[in-house]
Amino acid sequence: MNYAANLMSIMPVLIVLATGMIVLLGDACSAQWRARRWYTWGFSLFGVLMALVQAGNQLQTQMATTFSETAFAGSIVTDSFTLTCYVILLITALLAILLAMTYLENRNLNLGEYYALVLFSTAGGMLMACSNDLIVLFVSVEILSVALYVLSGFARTEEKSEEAALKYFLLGAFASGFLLYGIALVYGGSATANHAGTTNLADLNLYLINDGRPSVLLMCGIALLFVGLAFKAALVPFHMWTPDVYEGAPTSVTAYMAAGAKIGAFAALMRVCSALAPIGEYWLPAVQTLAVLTMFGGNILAVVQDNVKRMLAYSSIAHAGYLLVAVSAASVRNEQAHNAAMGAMAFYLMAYAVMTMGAFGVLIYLSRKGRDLQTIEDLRGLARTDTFAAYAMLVFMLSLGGIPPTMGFMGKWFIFSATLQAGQVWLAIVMALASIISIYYYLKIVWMMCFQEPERPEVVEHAVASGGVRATIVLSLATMLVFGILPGALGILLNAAETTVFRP
Amino acid sequence: MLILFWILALTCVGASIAMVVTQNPVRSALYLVITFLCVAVFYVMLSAQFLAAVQIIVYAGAIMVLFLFVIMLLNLGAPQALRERGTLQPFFAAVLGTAFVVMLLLSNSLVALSKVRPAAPPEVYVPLGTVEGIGKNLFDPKQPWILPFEITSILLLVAIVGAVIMAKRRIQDHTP
Amino acid sequence: MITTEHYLVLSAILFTVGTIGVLVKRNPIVIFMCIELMLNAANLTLVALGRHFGQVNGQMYVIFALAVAAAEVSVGLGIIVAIFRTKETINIDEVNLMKF
Amino acid sequence: MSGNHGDILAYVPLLVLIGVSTAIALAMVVGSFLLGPKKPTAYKATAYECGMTPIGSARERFPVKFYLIAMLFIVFDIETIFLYPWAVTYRAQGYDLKIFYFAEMLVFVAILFVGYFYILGRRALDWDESERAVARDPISPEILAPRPPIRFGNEKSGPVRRLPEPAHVPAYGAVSQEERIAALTSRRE
Repeated sequence: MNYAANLMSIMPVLIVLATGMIVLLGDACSAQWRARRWYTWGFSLFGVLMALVQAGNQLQTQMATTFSETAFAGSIVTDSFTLTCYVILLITALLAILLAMTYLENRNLNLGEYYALVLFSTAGGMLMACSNDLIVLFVSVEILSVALYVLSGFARTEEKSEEAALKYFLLGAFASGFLLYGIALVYGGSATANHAGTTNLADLNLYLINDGRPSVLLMCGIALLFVGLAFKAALVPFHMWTPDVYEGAPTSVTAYMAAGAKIGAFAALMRVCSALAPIGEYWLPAVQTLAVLTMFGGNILAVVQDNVKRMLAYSSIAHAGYLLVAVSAASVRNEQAHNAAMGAMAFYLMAYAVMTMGAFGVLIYLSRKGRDLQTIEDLRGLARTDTFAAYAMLVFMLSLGGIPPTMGFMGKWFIFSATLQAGQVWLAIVMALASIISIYYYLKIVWMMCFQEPERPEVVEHAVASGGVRATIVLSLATMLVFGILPGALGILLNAAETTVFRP
Repeated sequence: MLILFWILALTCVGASIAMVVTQNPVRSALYLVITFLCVAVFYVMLSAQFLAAVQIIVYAGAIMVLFLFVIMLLNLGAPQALRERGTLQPFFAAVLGTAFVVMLLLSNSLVALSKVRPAAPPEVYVPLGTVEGIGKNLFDPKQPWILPFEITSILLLVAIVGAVIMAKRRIQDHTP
Repeated sequence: MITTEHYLVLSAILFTVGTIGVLVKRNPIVIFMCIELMLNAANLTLVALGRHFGQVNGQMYVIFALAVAAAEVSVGLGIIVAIFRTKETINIDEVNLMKF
Repeated sequence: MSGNHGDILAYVPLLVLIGVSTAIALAMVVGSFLLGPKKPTAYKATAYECGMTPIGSARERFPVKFYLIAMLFIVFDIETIFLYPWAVTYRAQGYDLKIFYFAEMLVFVAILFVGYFYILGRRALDWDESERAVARDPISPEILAPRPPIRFGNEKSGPVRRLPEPAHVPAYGAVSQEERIAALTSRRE
């Protein structure tokens, strides 16, 4: 057994973890805050970039050889889907760190632990994407979530932030209870006369292909597993924590949480669903129901919000619904449709991450000293007072609403066509209807910004107009437009399913 | 043996129900300790001796003591804060009903397990639960426990950072 | 004769009690205790199943689940202490957990 | 399992031990209750606690720093749980596996040591959080302010000897700290 090869296959994760630990130690043990400030920020950016380069390299090799490998005695798998998720997560982390520094200093929260926790939770998400065993999945879900509980309570003296942390923590721990019990029942339910139960996803996939009909115990297990993951991904009957936590947490944390946690949760959901695809006819209706509920619930509740952060929270729930449509399309027993749906989901995750980070970046950019931007009213007439922010926000809103020529539109289009390919025509139509509702509230913001007179016409000096925030906004803007017009340039994402281990 | 099982099972379920029903959080915590101890004895009966010891050390020892500490802290600060209001949430009945349906479903399906696959003989499972059995398997490079083991340490590291950030009153200010 | 099913049904009952407890209690500490009960029920299932299959897997899962529970406890109680310090109350009515 | 109790029977001595120790403890309490002489008097009936009448709840509110240490203890407790089976099985392995075992545990412990040094760096284990504040202001006004005379409860039994008031104690802040300390110390003599 070659230990070095095992370690190589999760190299990006190791780089991120090592960076996190070095940042943590260096921050705690040095005395000069001025040096520390640049050190924590710069070093974590550097580490994420290194990991990104490494993951990109591995992805290219992977695509060239089309060879997926399991490592650590089959507990994880490194295939093209894993590496694609690594890249998306690392880009999210990069943007989140870029955003953070001046914002945190403005709110007097600039501790080195922030960066360390962002890095650790990124590593947790990456491990979720590569896990091939439910127990690895469980522990890495916890790494991601525990770090996020702490981050959402990071403003330790503010009631709202603390409440957000408590709420997120209690519901998250509740969800882990379901997850663990689900794992236990899957372990018991997957047994047959020929083999004992297993929690290894590849083995499970194989058994299900051979055995066909699942036992009732297995179905209970799958249901509980889905409940647990649905809490983490904020799908509709299990979404009640989302708006409050998004509203209460510091905005830079919200941005990271909206993108990073969702990517991790959907990567895990995709893995579990692909492994369970051979018995898709038993559980697919449940997932489709969840998808419909999530799309409509998120969009309809978003319409009535007047707090921007809450509105974006509900919009993120709606986007989770679209992603769930992709999961449903990937679970049919048709290899072509499976691959198309997986690629579409990877593309959409990328688009979602970039546009969410961008939109929250604009909110951070617009926040005054010590006060976050709150209501949609605060955006009134922004086009007059701050043209840059207004037009950036305009593009992000159009992209979130799925209007061409943006990446959001292309992502929706790919999911739509994959769903048609999978033969789930009604789901595709429902998705189109739901996104028509969503256009209303995105355009409400655009209208408020561009076609309303500002209360005070003078230009307001924003506190956080730093280079990092501007860079984030510009980067997301560029990604959004370039790949919206030329989606083929991101073909590598669309081929995410090239070398996955599971066969439907 | 069966009698022991039934006594313990009734104690365990009774204590857990009492934990939910009682209005005093300190009593809840003590009932939970009883439940944990019963579970520990079940572990022994399932010949998982090491886990039984760990259950008592970690759960009944450390975690419950911490729970009680925190209850005490909050109790004295605001004596009224911990009183339960005793209002049942409206969806309580619905939840209870569905939960019981799920349970019945479960128990019906569970009975089939022995028919699907007969239980392993004692000479197979007895050596697994000892300290040696756990150690031999947990650190075996041919088994898939290495990665979960190592990432558990990351989880614990995150927990350390989280506990310090949340519970420490004053972390040095970084801003001038 | 105690079969594996005995343990499975027992832990299903414990799990249900824990779930109901989470839904009806209003004190975050007690809710958290109910969550611990749920985790324990899952652990009991895992150990019983592991014995039934003659595998060590069940016990391994329990060890990791225990580590997870400990991590959650230390962070969760930290959050509760912090919220108490800023707010002087921890009643969930005021924390308002289930607001839509 | 009726045929084979091999593993459970090993616990019978433990059960016996628990039973015997419970019986002895019970016997002591019950025996002293039954056999001991009972002559209650008013003084014996009062609660006794270092000469003070106990007032208020027995539940103490501990400062938060204790919780922090308890929370950190749980985390390191889990580390021990993993170390124990490792230590038991380490010797029995062959040379190659020993190296592997060692490396595995080294990584685990190293990661937790990062946490430990983080705790030290953040001074999370220090008992006194206000250490630096005290260092800046060694004699705080609260300590030096004149206090009311301590009442012992025997004031009615005889004349209480009072300390003579000094002629002039400047108000806090009116003069420098040193002068104030000098004035107050002269008063004590």
